[in-house]
Amino acid sequence: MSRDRFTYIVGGKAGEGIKKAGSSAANFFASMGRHVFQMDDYPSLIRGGHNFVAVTTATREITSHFMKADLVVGLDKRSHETHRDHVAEGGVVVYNSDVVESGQGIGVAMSTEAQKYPNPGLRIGVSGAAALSAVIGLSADEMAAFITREYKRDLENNIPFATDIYRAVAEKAGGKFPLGDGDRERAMMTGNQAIALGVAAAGLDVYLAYPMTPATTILHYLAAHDQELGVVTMQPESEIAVINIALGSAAAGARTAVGTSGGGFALMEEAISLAGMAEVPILAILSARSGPSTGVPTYTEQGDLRFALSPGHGEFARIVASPGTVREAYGLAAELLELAWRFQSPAVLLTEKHLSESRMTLDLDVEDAAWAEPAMHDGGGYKRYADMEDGVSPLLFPPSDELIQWTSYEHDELGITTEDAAAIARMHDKRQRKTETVLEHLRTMKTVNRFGQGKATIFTYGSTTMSVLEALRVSDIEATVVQPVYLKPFPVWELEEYRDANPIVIEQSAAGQFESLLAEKARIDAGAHIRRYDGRPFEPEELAREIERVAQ
Amino acid sequence: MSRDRFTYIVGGKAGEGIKKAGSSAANFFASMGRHVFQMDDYPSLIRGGHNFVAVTTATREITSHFMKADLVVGLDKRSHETHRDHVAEGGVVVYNSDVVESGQGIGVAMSTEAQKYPNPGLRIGVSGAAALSAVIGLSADEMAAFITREYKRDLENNIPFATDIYRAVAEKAGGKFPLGDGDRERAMMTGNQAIALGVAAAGLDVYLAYPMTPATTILHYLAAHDQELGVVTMQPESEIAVINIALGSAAAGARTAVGTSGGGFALMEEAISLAGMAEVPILAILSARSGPSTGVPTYTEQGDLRFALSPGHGEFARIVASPGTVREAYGLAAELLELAWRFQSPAVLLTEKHLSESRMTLDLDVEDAAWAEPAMHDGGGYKRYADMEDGVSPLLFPPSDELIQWTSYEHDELGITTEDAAAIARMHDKRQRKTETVLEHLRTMKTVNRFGQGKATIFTYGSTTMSVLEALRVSDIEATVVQPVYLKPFPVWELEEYRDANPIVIEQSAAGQFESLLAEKARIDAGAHIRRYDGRPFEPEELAREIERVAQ
Amino acid sequence: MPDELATYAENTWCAGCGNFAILNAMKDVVGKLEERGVGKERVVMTAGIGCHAKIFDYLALSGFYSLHGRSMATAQGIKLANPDLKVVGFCGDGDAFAEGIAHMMYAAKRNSDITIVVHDNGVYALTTGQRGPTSAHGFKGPSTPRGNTEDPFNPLVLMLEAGATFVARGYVVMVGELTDLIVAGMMHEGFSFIQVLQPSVTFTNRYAEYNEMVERLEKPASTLDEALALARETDRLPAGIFYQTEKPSNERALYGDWNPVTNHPPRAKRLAKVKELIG
Amino acid sequence: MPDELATYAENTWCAGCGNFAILNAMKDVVGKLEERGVGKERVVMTAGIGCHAKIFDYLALSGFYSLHGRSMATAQGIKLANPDLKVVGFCGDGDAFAEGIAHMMYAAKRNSDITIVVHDNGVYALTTGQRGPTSAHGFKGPSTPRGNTEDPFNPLVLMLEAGATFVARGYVVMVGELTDLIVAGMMHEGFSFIQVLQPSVTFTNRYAEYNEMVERLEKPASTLDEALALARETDRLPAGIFYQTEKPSNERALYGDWNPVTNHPPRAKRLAKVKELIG
Ligand SMILES: Cc1ncc(C[n+]2csc(CCOP(=O)(O)OP(=O)(O)O)c2C)c(N)n1
Ligand SMILES: Cc1ncc(C[n+]2csc(CCOP(=O)(O)OP(=O)(O)O)c2C)c(N)n1
Ligand code: SF4
Ligand code: SF4
Ligand SMILES: [Mg+2]
Ligand SMILES: [Mg+2]
Repeated sequence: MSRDRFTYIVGGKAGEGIKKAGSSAANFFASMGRHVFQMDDYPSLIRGGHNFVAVTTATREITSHFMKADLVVGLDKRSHETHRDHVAEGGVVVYNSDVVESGQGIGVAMSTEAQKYPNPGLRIGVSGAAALSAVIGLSADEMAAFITREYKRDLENNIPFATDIYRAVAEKAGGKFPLGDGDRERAMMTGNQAIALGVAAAGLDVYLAYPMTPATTILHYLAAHDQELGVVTMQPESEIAVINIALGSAAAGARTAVGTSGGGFALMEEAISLAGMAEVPILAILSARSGPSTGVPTYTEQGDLRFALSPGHGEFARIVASPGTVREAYGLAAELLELAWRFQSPAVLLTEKHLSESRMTLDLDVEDAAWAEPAMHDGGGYKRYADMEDGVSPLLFPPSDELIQWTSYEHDELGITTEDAAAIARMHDKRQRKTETVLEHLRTMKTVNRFGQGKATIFTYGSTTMSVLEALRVSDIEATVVQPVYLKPFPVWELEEYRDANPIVIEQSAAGQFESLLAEKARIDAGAHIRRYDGRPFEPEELAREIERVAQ
Repeated sequence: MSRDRFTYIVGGKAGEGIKKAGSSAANFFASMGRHVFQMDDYPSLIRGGHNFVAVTTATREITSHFMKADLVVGLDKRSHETHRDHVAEGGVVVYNSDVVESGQGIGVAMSTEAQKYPNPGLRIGVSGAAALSAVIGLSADEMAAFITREYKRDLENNIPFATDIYRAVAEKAGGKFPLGDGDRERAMMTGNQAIALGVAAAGLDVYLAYPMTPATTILHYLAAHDQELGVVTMQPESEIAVINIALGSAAAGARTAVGTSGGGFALMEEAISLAGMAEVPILAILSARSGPSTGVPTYTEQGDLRFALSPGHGEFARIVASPGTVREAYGLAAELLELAWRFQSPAVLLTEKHLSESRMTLDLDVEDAAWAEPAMHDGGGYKRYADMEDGVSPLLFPPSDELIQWTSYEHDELGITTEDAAAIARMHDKRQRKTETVLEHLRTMKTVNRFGQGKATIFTYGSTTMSVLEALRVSDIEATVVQPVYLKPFPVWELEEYRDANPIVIEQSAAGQFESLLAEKARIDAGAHIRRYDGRPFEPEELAREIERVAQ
Repeated sequence: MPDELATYAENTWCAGCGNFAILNAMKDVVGKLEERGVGKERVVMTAGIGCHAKIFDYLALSGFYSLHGRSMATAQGIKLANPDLKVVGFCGDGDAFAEGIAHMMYAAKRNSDITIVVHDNGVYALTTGQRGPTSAHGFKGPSTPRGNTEDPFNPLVLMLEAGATFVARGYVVMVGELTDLIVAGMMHEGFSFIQVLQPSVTFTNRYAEYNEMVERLEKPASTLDEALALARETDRLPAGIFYQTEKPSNERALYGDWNPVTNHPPRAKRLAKVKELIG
Repeated sequence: MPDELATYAENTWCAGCGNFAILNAMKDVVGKLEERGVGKERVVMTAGIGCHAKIFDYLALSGFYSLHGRSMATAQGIKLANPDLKVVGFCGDGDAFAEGIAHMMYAAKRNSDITIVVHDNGVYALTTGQRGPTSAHGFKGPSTPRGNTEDPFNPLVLMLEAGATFVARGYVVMVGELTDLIVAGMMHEGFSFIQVLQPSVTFTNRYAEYNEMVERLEKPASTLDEALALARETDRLPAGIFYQTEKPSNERALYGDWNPVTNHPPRAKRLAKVKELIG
């Protein structure tokens, strides 16, 4: 029963090595030259509970996990009960017969086997790799190689343990889903890795963050590679410290970025307004989770859209964009850092848990990244806020014999505080001209993605783009998908042709924020919409059915 | 040269008693049964610089200061130079001849006179009352009575000093502008006093604030009258402390409000989202100043509109309204506290320095205030987040035998944390239904003011309403003025008739935020606009000319 | 009492986590408070965000599950609104001495009559183990892979210096003592601070070390200086009440015998006052 | 030197304000730093918001006029980006010990190599005289018309306990000494804290009182305990360096000899590294 697309779901308690079970499988598929998409679903806890990873692979591009799996491995009772029905027709279910009484599928005494080795609790996750190896028809040696490469440590126990599990599964379902090789091996990364690499590629010098899911792993990744990259990372005492230290850093000439989720971003808003007034280049990464407030910290949602569009009080240029795929996140992160520096303005990369923490193969040209390089002042007579026609004053950093004064107060060109009516209006005009300049610049850029061609028009954005594209791939739906990458300024000039398209608007929001944004900014009224807001990303087959339903 | 409308501008250094000179004049006019509008213009400093007060009075309603004055009194050189051209045709200019060499108008040796008494620096402001008394034809005794009532202290020096000044002015311009009595004496207050009294009238128990111009005087006023009113006031360590203490206070059953300006409100956003999730009734007063960032702290602007509409991350009901006049501020503040409690949601009263700190006479019926009274739970089986059809769960406060759990996490009906997909969606649905309920309720309320009748349609909001109304009063312009009081939800149902009105949109913003809001929400595209953004409120005669210009 | 104080929430702490002991102690605290005339209906809790904060879901007491770093602000608000309530706030070390350090310092400064229990595990546990305010120099976490470059704060010292009128340290292995400390803190009128040594078995498993070092402190120091000296000890870790002193609480200082909630006026009365002010 | 360091901004401090002396001291500081090999072009300042902060407009040094309560965070950012700069941050007492207290505690904890000068006038001056963190109990201001109910913080004690490696007190009447203190603070590698007794003639005119109480402190305490004891004195107010000790600065601890700004890589080099990581 060879299928090109193959999905593997492995579930168990946090701390049992579930993430590893998922990522090792993903790595293995990637090593075969196949495309892979890995989605981690985990609650907000450290040990126990119920985690699962859904990994889908194909020899064609793939941009979503699936919830109908060819192989379901449940390491504990809850996982078996939760996921046994996620098996696709003809698929294989493997469960831990030590903890499940009357399971459905192939019961393997995983706990009993694990007890034979030290640290049984840590070992059990290796069952996943074993079962997978059996089902896709690896030989015992191939399996051992797989485990050696992925687990690296404690192989003298891991391999014999895995072999036991492998045998038990192979007996019943060995080689049931042989997988063909793909065309070539690709890099694989999460959205947060792509963002981290993107900003690094754009010349980042300093990254500051306070831990907050789902943005935290950007900090972890950059901290792990700080010396290699030459990026300084620091975890200050709060998000307010993060953003204010960041603005100081940027004003001293360091390409600086920060990352957080909604609650932390909220705390940064006063300083975003400062960046607007003082004209400080700063990139803020806002990775949303299910909200409002603390919400559901490890689950996904697109509920922060409007919030992200108007951070900070007062009037100044704001740039907000959201990547549709992990691949796009790399280039967009770089582009936004570049725009922040080009326009000395705050830029926001809005994304969601689903993109931040999902992992996929991609074809990445590292060169495909902008380089943040400010227009520097030359010669004497420096004025920080020189009233340039395009609203953008050249930069200069200390040490310098010139006077360089950044300020949160309304100011004259030199940066001296003013309360004079004409001077206030003049600086407002300058900032408005800059806003116009940003808009003009965006007009020259690619700000909207279009995919496919078809009678129906679908509008979506952010990580939901990945779900929509996959839904189209797995169905007969013919549709044009339009994905605005830039959300502020909103690229209405690209969207005029859709004025009467009555599109289907798909987003992960209960309030339909994207739908109303489209209606308000581009006067494109939705013909129908599909919304999901239970913390889970869309599942492509379900989504395809929904699209078919509403398209009628 | 009797005129009904009379304007008095008095300027000098901060600390010289300029505010007092202005407010005492305003009080005096009010005591004559006249209408009064007093606008204080002062820089961000404690002593020195240049302050002025513009007081206009008439026997008809008046809703703006004017900048063409019948009497201009300059206590120092800068004031004379700044304001001598603000004199209306036939008006009187009085200046301090001790500090101005070749002045224009009536020079009086104020400093020399003041030197004859102790504390000459503090005394000089009394010149204003003296000059005014002379010009409006008071007798020396009447002047003494005026000063006695307004200055109260140190009369043995103040009255002889004032008499000297009075004589000098009376000699040249005595009785030039006799003022008729008005119909009856009215209360007079600033917008901030009206707000403070409004929330008190609605049942406020606790007011928390960290000083920030132009919201600070709400705190001062309530602190000064706390025991009389039975309102507890407290100044915590930061705005974040303010809002979080406030949410605790409200959750324990106290009607609670907070007040700040843009920067402080930005810091409160994380907790506004918490109020959305936990469903805590809270009223936040946001009084804007010229921005962004620290901006021009003591000057006015309507630059925080968009920022005020989407505070906090995630999706929940937000209520935002802005009063058009000081009179309206009283009732609206009460109404918003009531709505916050009715819907257990954050409500924002958005206003600006021009309303907060301007002072005017008004006809106030104290009864014209809502009373915040929550729907309380009765009996046992309490669930904080009972899934009611209208999305509004009854309230209960400790001490109670019932379990009352408020939470920032996504939760079930009892308030226990959940990560379950169906439970998450269910609570999102509940909050969405509440958003709908708010909308339905607003449909039954007066959410839009309309004034006058005329071919032209003018849209405005907030404190600019006062300027626009006055501009129409002093011109021949016939126009319908439409002022949305509620800005979120935006009362589109009231505005359909203006779809093709091509209105003139008037606001104090460089970016035209209100104009774009109208276009986006109500699809009313402006035919023309008038914007001011130099920190100063519109001047009605200038504004009238502008309206005439664009109306053509 | 325990059953009545349990909820149906699934407990998701790691087996062996020090938080269990705090939960158990709290259940006993409620009983002991009842013996002292403080009924459960008057006991109100708040929590920050973190592993520690899950206690909110597991304990059937009314309260407010607040934000990371704001538990002590929320707690102050509850007390301010209704001073008849006994308010206990649970905080993590990250909560209390990073995101929320300003509120801690001020709760102590103004002597707000609340009790703050800090579950000090020396790490940001729930966010997967980053260094926190009380992490040792050199502590390796995912945001400091080469080791924490900062020295830890001493929470007891900070609270003593900020003006806390009740300062104590407990240890999760000494549940009885911990219970007594929390009861004493809650009965104390004014700001009570209790640092609880709470090993995270996953990230900072210091049971062995603490078992060696923790020593029962028999009685509070009689002066602030002595208390500070005790708090600075590093060879042994005294557990008990370090310091207790009397001072009017914030609420009493602000409004004496007033109670904003129970003294809430009827409308007519309030309107009469407003009318008076308008004159 | 003074002229070169003046700007055209109109000075709007009240006549007699203590801030003038700090401005004058700073002008001398720049000269003295130059003598020590620190050119003016390397001296960078930050300021919060308040009367004190207006010094930013009056002093012709590069820098960042930041937000209320964030001057010390901004200053840390500048230093982090380019450790070759000498960064001095001006703060009000409200700035430093209310809105920004967390940043102060952490700047001290991590020993960030910046110098913070707190213009301590015991009041929120620019916002018209509300009580602040160092206002006396009973202080009457427009938000506390019956008097401040809180006891003041002792800034020196808090900074000593938080780990500041240079702690000093100056007085605006002793301009020469103040100059020397700021120079010493700026030459110190690590976090330097200088409390400046700065009477506000308008709100807290304590010149007479301070003139009586302030005494020159001849040399720093040799231990933290001694320094704390000095800082706690209330009968007399010692002015001088209370404490100074050595410890790696935050910046050095984080990245040694690296300099994020001057070591900014060329694009090709950075892309090569990124490529390596992607593998
Ligand atoms: C504003 C904000 N920032 C960050 C977070 C993410 N966050 C949740 S818990 C936590 C720290 C937990 O550490 P601690 O307070 O010590 O609690 P523990 O988990 O160790 O019990 C953080 C940073 C958040 N919820 N809110
Ligand atoms: C976030 C924020 N809150 C409040 C303010 C208003 N504000 C400006 S200065 C100040 C306090 C000033 O006190 P302090 O720091 O002691 O400075 P001083 O004026 O006494 O020198 C306040 C509260 C502000 N600018 N920003
Ligand atoms: S991670 Fe640590 S603190 Fe959190 S539950 Fe596990 S042991 Fe307890
Ligand atoms: S108010 Fe006080 S601190 Fe401000 S300038 Fe005047 S004297 Fe100085
Ligand atoms: Mg912790
Ligand atoms: Mg001060």
